[in-house]
Amino acid sequence: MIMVDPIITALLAIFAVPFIGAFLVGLDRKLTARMQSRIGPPLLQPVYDVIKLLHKEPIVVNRVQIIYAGLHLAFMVLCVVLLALGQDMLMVLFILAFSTISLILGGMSVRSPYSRIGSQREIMQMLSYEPILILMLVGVYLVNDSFMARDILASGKPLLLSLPLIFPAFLMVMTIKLQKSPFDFSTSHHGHQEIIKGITLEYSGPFLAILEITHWYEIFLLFFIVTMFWATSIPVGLLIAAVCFFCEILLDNIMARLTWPWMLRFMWMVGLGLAVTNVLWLYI
Amino acid sequence: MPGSKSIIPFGPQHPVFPEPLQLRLMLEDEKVVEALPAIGYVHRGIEKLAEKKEYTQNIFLVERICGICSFMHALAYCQGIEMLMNVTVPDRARYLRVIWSELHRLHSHLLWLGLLADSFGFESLFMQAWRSREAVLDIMEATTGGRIIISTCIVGGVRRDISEELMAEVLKTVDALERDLEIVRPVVFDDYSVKQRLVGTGRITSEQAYDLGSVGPVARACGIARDFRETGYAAYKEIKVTPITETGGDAYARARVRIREMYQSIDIVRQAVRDIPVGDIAVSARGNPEGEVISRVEQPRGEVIYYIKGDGTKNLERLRVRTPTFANMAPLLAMLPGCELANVPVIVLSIDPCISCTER
Amino acid sequence: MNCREKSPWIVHFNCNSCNGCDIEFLACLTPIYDVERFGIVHVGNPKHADILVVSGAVNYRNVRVLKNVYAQMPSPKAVVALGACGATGGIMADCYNVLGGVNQVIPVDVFVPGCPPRPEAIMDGILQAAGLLNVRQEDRNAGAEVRLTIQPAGEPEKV
Amino acid sequence: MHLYAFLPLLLIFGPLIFGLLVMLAPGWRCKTPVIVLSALTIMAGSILLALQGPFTLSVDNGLMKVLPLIELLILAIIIYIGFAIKKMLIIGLGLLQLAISLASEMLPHSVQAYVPALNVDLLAIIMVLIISIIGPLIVIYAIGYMKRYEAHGPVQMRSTGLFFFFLIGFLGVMNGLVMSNNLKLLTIFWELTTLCSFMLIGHDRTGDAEESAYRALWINSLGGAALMLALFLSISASGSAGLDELVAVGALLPLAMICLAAFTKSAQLPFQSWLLGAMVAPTPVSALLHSTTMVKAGVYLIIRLAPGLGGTRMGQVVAIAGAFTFALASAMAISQSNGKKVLAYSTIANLGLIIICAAIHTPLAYAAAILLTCFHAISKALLFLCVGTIEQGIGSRDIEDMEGLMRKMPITTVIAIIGMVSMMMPPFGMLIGKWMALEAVIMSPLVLFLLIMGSALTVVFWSKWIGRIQTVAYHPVYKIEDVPFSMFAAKGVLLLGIIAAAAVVVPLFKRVISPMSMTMFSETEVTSRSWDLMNSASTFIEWPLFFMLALVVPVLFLVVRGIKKSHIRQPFLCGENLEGAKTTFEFRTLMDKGESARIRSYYLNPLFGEAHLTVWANSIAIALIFIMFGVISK
Amino acid sequence: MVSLLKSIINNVLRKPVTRCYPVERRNSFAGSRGHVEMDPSTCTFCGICARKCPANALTVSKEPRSWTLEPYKCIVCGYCADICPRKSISMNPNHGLPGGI
Amino acid sequence: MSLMNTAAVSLGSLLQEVADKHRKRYRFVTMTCTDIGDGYDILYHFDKDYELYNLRLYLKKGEELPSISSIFFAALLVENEIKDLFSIPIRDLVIDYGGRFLLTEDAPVAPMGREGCSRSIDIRLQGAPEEEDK
Ligand code: NFV
Ligand code: SF4
Ligand code: SF4
Ligand code: SF4
Repeated sequence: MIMVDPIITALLAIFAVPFIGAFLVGLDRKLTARMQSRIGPPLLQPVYDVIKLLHKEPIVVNRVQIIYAGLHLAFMVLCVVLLALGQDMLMVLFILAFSTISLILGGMSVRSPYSRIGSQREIMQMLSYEPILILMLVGVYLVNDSFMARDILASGKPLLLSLPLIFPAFLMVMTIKLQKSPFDFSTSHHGHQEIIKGITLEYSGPFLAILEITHWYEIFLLFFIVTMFWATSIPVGLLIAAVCFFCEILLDNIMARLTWPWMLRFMWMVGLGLAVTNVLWLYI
Repeated sequence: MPGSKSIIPFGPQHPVFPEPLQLRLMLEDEKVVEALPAIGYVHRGIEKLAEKKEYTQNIFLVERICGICSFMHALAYCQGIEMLMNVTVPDRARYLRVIWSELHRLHSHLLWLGLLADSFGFESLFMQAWRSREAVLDIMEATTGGRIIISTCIVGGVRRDISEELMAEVLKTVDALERDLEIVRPVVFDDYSVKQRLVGTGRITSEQAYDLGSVGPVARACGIARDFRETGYAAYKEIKVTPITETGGDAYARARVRIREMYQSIDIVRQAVRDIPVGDIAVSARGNPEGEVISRVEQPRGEVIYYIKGDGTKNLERLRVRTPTFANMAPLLAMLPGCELANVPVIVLSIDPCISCTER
Repeated sequence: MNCREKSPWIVHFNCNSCNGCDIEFLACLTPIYDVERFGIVHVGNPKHADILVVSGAVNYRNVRVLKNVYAQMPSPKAVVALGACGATGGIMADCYNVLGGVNQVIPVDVFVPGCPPRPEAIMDGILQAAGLLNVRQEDRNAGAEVRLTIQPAGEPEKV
Repeated sequence: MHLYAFLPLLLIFGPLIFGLLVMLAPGWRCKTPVIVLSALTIMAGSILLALQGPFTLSVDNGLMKVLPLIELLILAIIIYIGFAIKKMLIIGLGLLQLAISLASEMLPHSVQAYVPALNVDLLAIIMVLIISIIGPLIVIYAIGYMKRYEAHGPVQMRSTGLFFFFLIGFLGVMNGLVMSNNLKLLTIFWELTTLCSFMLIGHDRTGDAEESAYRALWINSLGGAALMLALFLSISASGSAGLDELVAVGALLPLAMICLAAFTKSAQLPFQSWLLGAMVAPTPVSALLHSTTMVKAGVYLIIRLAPGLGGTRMGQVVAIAGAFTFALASAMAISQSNGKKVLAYSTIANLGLIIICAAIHTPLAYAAAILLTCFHAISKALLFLCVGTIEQGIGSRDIEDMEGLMRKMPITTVIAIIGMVSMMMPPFGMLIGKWMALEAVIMSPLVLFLLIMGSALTVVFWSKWIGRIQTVAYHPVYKIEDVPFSMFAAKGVLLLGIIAAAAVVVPLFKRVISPMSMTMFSETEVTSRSWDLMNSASTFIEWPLFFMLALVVPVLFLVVRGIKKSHIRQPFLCGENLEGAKTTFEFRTLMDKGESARIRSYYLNPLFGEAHLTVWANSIAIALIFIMFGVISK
Repeated sequence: MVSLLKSIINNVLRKPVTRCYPVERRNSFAGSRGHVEMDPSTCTFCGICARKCPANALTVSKEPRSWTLEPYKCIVCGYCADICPRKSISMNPNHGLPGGI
Repeated sequence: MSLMNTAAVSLGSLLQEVADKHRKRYRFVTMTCTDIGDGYDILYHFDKDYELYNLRLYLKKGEELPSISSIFFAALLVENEIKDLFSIPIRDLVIDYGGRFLLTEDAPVAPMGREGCSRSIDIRLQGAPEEEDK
C-alpha cells in the first residue's frame, strides 16, 4: 500500500477490500461452525447473502434511514481509503466514529423500540471504546512522532514492542466492533437476543446489504490496524492478525454475552487502564 | 409523568422465545419497572376437545399439549384413567414408563439448557447441549418409533417393549450422555461469563416461592424439597428419588438444579434398566371411566395435575390440566421487576417456560 | 439469481404449536443437521427473512401476528408450514380456538407432513421453499404480487 | 472624526443609544424598524471595522480620568442592588471591589502611564465580528420571540423595552470589552456585562429568575473582584494598566487572577451554576449569553493572555482545569433531558476546550482556539434559537417531548439537526477544531486524557438528541409551521453562516488564522513539527470531504427517490402492530388494547447523574484553582 | 471456560458430527413411525381405523370401496395400525415428503 | 371414585375458608370449574406435603364469584382463565384481563360451557395481509 499512485491505491482500496472482508467473514462463519462441530456454510456465503439482499424488495420504514445507511458506508469507505493512502490516523478514527454515528442515527430515525435500544447501546459501545482507540493513537504518536499511517508503516521498529498493553486493549475494542461475545450488544449478528437485530432491525434488503458491505470494510480496517502493529515485516504482521482472528472466534465461542453496563465498567477499567498505563510509560 | 418510562412489547414474535408470549415491559433506561404478560397465542382449547374424543384417543391429544413433555402428559392421563378404572399396570410397563419419563426429562433439560445459553448469546453451549440431546432423541426413536412425541403410553400399560439389545443401547446412550454432561456442567457451574449472567438474576426468596406456588426446579432452587416422584408413582416406588435442591433462588440455582437432575435421571435410567422385571407390558382395560380423580406426575418443569371426571361413557365429562409452567407463572412475575432488559429472556428461560402447556 | 437459493434466511413463528414442530425445527440448526450448510440462517426478524416457517395452527389471537409477520417480509418470500397443525390443524383442527391451517391466512408454499415432522423432513421442506423463491421473484416481475391461497396439496392418498 | 475613532465608538456606544431608542419607542410598530435598523447598523459597523484592519487607539489622558468615576458608579449600582435584594454577599463583594478599586487609584499616579486605550488587533476584530454579526441576528430573532413571549410569559416580568435596551446594549459592552487594552476600561466593561446579564436573567421576575439572576451576579462579581485585583497587582508590579504590557511582562499572579475572572465569566467548573440557572431567561438571552457575549468574554481574555500563559506551569494547570471542565460538563450533559440544559453544559464544555487550546499555546492550538470560538458562536446561537422556537411551538424544552418534531416543525427541525451535526461532524468547523486540539495537546497526558474522554461523552448526548428529533413518521404529513418572519430570518441567516463557514474554513484557516497564529510566535518558538501540523491541518480538510459530498450525496438522493410509497412498511413491533392505529408504533397488548411503544433515551443517571457528579467535580475544580495559584510560587 | 475450550478445540480437530442429510441418508430405525401405508389387498374396508383415528385423517367407505388418508392431517400416531383387525395398515419408517403446489 | 379430602363451601364462607388455608400454610394449586348444567362445580385445590385438599363450591349461573387472588396471588391466572372460558363474572381480581386473557374478541364466548363448544371454522380475515400501503 505504499504510495504507488494515490488514485490507484484508492481505487484498489475501494474495490478490493470488500472481497477481503467478505472472505474473512466467510472464514469466520466456517470456523465458528467447525468449533461447534458443524460443517458450516460455504466460504463465499457472505457474498451470496449480499447478492441476494441486493435483489430483494427495498422496504424501509422511512426514507431517512437510507441516507444514514449510505453515510455509514461512505464514511467507512473513506476511512479505508484514507488509511490506504497513509493519511492521518486520528482523522481515520474520527471518520470511523462518524460512520458509527450514522448507523446510530439511522437506528434512531425509526420509531421502532428495538432499533432504538440498539442505537442506545451502540452509543454506549462507542463511549466505551472510543477513548481507547484514541489513546492507542496517542501511543503510536509517542513512538513514531507522527499520526500519519504511512509513517507508521515505514517505521523501523514494530509497534507491538512499544505498545504491548495497548495491543490487548485494541483487541478488546475489536471484539466489540466485530460484534463477538461477550460484547455483542447493539446488533446480533448470529445470536437470538433480547433486542432481536437491534440497530439493523429495520434495515432490510439492499439496505441491509449496505450495512453488511460496510462491515466487510470495517473488518478489513480492523485487521489492517492489527497488522500495523508489526509493520516491519508484513508476514509477521499477517501472522499476528491471523492469530488474533482465530482468538476472536475462539473467544466468541467460549463466552456468553454479558451486559452493556458490564462492558462499560470493563472497558473503562481494564481496557482504558491498560491503554493509559502503556501511554504513561511512553511519556516518561 | 407520561413519557418518563419506556414501554415496549417483548414478543410474541421474538426470537429468544421459541413460543409466542408477550411481555409488556416498562423500562427505565434498561431497568424493568413492570412486566405484564399477555398470553393466549397458543390457546387451542384442548380441554374441550378432550370431552368430545374417546378416552383412548385422548392419549394422543394430551401428548400434543406439549411436544417437550409429551410422554409424561400421556402418563399422567393414563394413570388417572387407570385409577378410575381400577387397572393395575404390569411391572414391566411401570419400569418402561420410568425409563421413557427420564429420557424425556433428559431431552427436556438439555433443550432448556440450549435455549438458556442462546438467550445470553452462548451459541456454542447451545450447540453442545442440542448435540447431546440428539442422542436421547435417537434412542427414543429407536425404542418407540417417535423422536419426541413417542405415543407409547396407553391405558393399562405401554405399546412397545424394549428389547435386550435396545436396553444395552439405552445404557450406552446414557453413558455417552454422562460424558457429554461433563463438558457442559463445569461451564454452567463455574464459567465466569455464565455466572455473571446467572448469579443473582431473577432471585426470589424461598418464602415467595412457597407462597406463589412454584413447583419443580423453580421451587427446588429455593430450597423447597418437592419432587412428586418421591410419592412413588409408576416404578418410583422401587426407584427412590430424593429431591435435588439448591438454596440460591436465582437463575443460577435453577440451572444447577436442572444440571444435577440430569445426572439423577441418568442414574434412574440405569437403575430401571438394571431392575426391570420381565413380563407383560400391558393389560387390556375394559369398560369406561367413571368418577373423578386427580392424577399427578412430576414433569421436567414440575408437577402436572390432571383432574379427570368420567361419566361412564367413552367420552369424559371433564379433563382439566394444570401444568407446572402455569404454577410458575406467578413467581416469574415476581422475578422480573428490577432486572435489566438483557436479563429478561434469561429470567424467563430460567423457569423453563412452556407456554403451550400453560395455555393448552 | 441462484444466490437466492443459496442463502435463504428464515424467520420462525410459532402459532399455536405444541412445541413439537418448534423444537424439531430448532434441531435443524444444531450440529447434527446444520442447515447453515445451505446458507440458512435463523434471523428471527421478518424484515431480514426470505422464508417464514410456521409451526402450529392458527388461532384467534395469533392470526393477526402471523399476517403481520408475513406482511413485514420483503418479497420474494416463501412460507413453509410445519406439521399436521400447520397444514390443516391436525388433531387440533376441532378445537374451539383453532382456525385451521396456516394457508387459511397466508399463502403457503410448502407443507411438511408429520407430527412432528423429523428435522430431515423440515430440511426438505425449507430447501423446496428456497427453490421456490426464484419463482416468486418471477411472479413479482410479472406483476403477480398477490397469489391465491392454496389448499394443502398432497393429493389425498386414495385407494 | 477619523474612521479609526469613529468605528469603535459606533460599535460601543451605538448599541447603547439604539437600545435606549428601542426602549423609548412606543409599541411594536415603532420598535420593530428601530431594532432592525440598529441591528443592521451594528453589523455594518463591524464589517467596516474588519475591512479597516488592525489599529490601536489612544484616548486623551484627561478622558481616562473619568474612568474611576464610572467605575464607582457601577459599583454603587451593584451595592445598591445588593441592598435592594437584601443579599449580604452582593454587598460584600461590591464593597470588596470598591476597596480594591480605590486602592488601585491610590497607587502613585505617575506609574499609570499612558497606554493605548483600545487595541483593535486581529483577535479583537474577529471577536467584534462574532459579537456584532451574530448578536444582532439574535436581537432580530427576539422581535418575534418577545412578541409571543409578552402574551404567554409570566405577568410580573419587566417591560419588553427594557429587555431590548439591555439586549442591544450588551453588544456594545461586549464590543468595548474585546477592544479595550486598558485594564481599567476592561474592568468597567466587565462589570457592565455582569450588570446586563443580571438584568436579562432576572427579566421574568419570578422566584426562579430572581434566584438565578442573583447567582449570576454574585459569581460574576467574584470574578470582577479578581479582575480588579489583577489590575491592582499589574499596576503595582509593572506600573502599567495595559493588557499588552501585562501579557508581555508575564507576571503570573495577575495572570492567574485574570484566569480566575475568566473562569467565572465562562462558567467553568466550579462556577457553572450561574450559566445553568440562566436558562430561565427568555431564549434570546440564553442565545446571547452562550454564543457571543458574556461567556465569550472569559475565553477571549484567556486567548488574549495566552502568550503569557504559554509554556508556564500555570498555563498547564489552566489547561487541565479547562480539560476537566470539558470532560465533566460533557458527562453531566448526558444525564439531562432538558434541551436548554444540555446546550448549557455543552457550552461550558466547549469553553473548556477553547481554554485548553489557549493555555497550551502552540501555533496549532492557538489557531484551534480561534476557530472553535467562531464556530461555537454560530452553532450555539443557532441551536438556542431553534430550541426557543421549539419551546414556543410545543410548549416544552424536554428532549423526550421533541419526538416527532419533524412533522410539527419540519423547517426548524432540519435547521436544528444541521446545527447539532455542526457541533460534532464534518464538514463543519467544530470537528476540525477538536481534531486540531487533540493533535495540539498530545504532549500533555492529563489534558489529553480528559479531552479524549470528553469527546467520547460529547458524542453521546448529541447523538441522543439528534436521534430523538429526526424521526420521520410513517407517511408524514408535514405541517408548515407558523413562525414569525424575524425568527425565521435570524435562523436562516445563521444556517447559511454555518454552511458558509464550513465551506470557507480552509481558505479562512490558510489566509487568516494560520498566519495570525504564526505571527504570535517568534521564529525560534515555532518548531518544525508545528509547521507540519499547521500544514497538514490546512491541506487535509479539503479533498476527502469534497470527495464524499460529490460521490455520496447524488447517489443517495437517487436511491431515496427510488423508494416507492409501497415500500414503506410499519416498524417491527414483535408482530403486534395495531391495525388502523393513528400512529405506526402502537402495539396490541394486554386485553387487546393498543399502546404506544416508546423508548426513552438513556440518561444513565446512576453513572452521570448531575447531582452527585457536581459535588465531587466542583471539589476537584476548586482544588485545581488552588493549584493554579499554588504553582505560581514555585 | 477451560472445559468448553477443550471441547471446542477437539471439535476443530475432529470431523464435524453433521450428517450431510440430502447427500447421505441415514437408515430409519426399525419400527419408526414415518408415514402410514395401507395394503389394499387385505383391507376389508370395515372403517374401524377411520372411527378410531384421533385426527380424523381417514375416511373409509364400504360402498364404493374407498380408503382415503389425508397425509397433512395425519399425526402419525400409529393407532390405526394397532387397531386394524386385518393388520392392513403399517407404518413406513421413512418420513412423508413435503409438498406444496 | 371421587376425590379425597374434599369439603363443600358456600359462596359466603369461601374467602374465609381460603384465608384459613393460607394461614395454615397450604399452597394453592389450581381451580377446576365444570359446567354442570344449571350451575358450575368449582373446585379449589390446595396442597400440603403432597396431599391435596379440595374445597368444592357450587355456583349458580349468573352469580358472581369473589376472587381469592388477594389471598393467593397465584390464583390470579386461573381465575382470569375461568372468567374467559366460562364467562363467570369474578370480582376483585388483582390484575383483571377483562375476559381477554386467553381469548380474543372474536373467539367463541364461554367455549368451555355446556353449549359453548359448537364451533364452525369461521375465519374472519381482518383485512387481507397488509401488503399494500395504507
Ligand atoms: N409446563 C409444562 Fe410441560 C412440562 N414439563 C407440562 O405439563 O412442557 Ni411443555
Ligand atoms: S403438528 Fe404435531 S407436533 Fe407439530 S405442532 Fe401440531 S401437534 Fe405439535
Ligand atoms: S381397519 Fe383395517 S381393515 Fe378396516 S378399513 Fe381400516 S385398514 Fe381396512
Ligand atoms: S397414524 Fe394416527 S392419525 Fe394417522 S391415520 Fe393412523 S390413526 Fe390416524
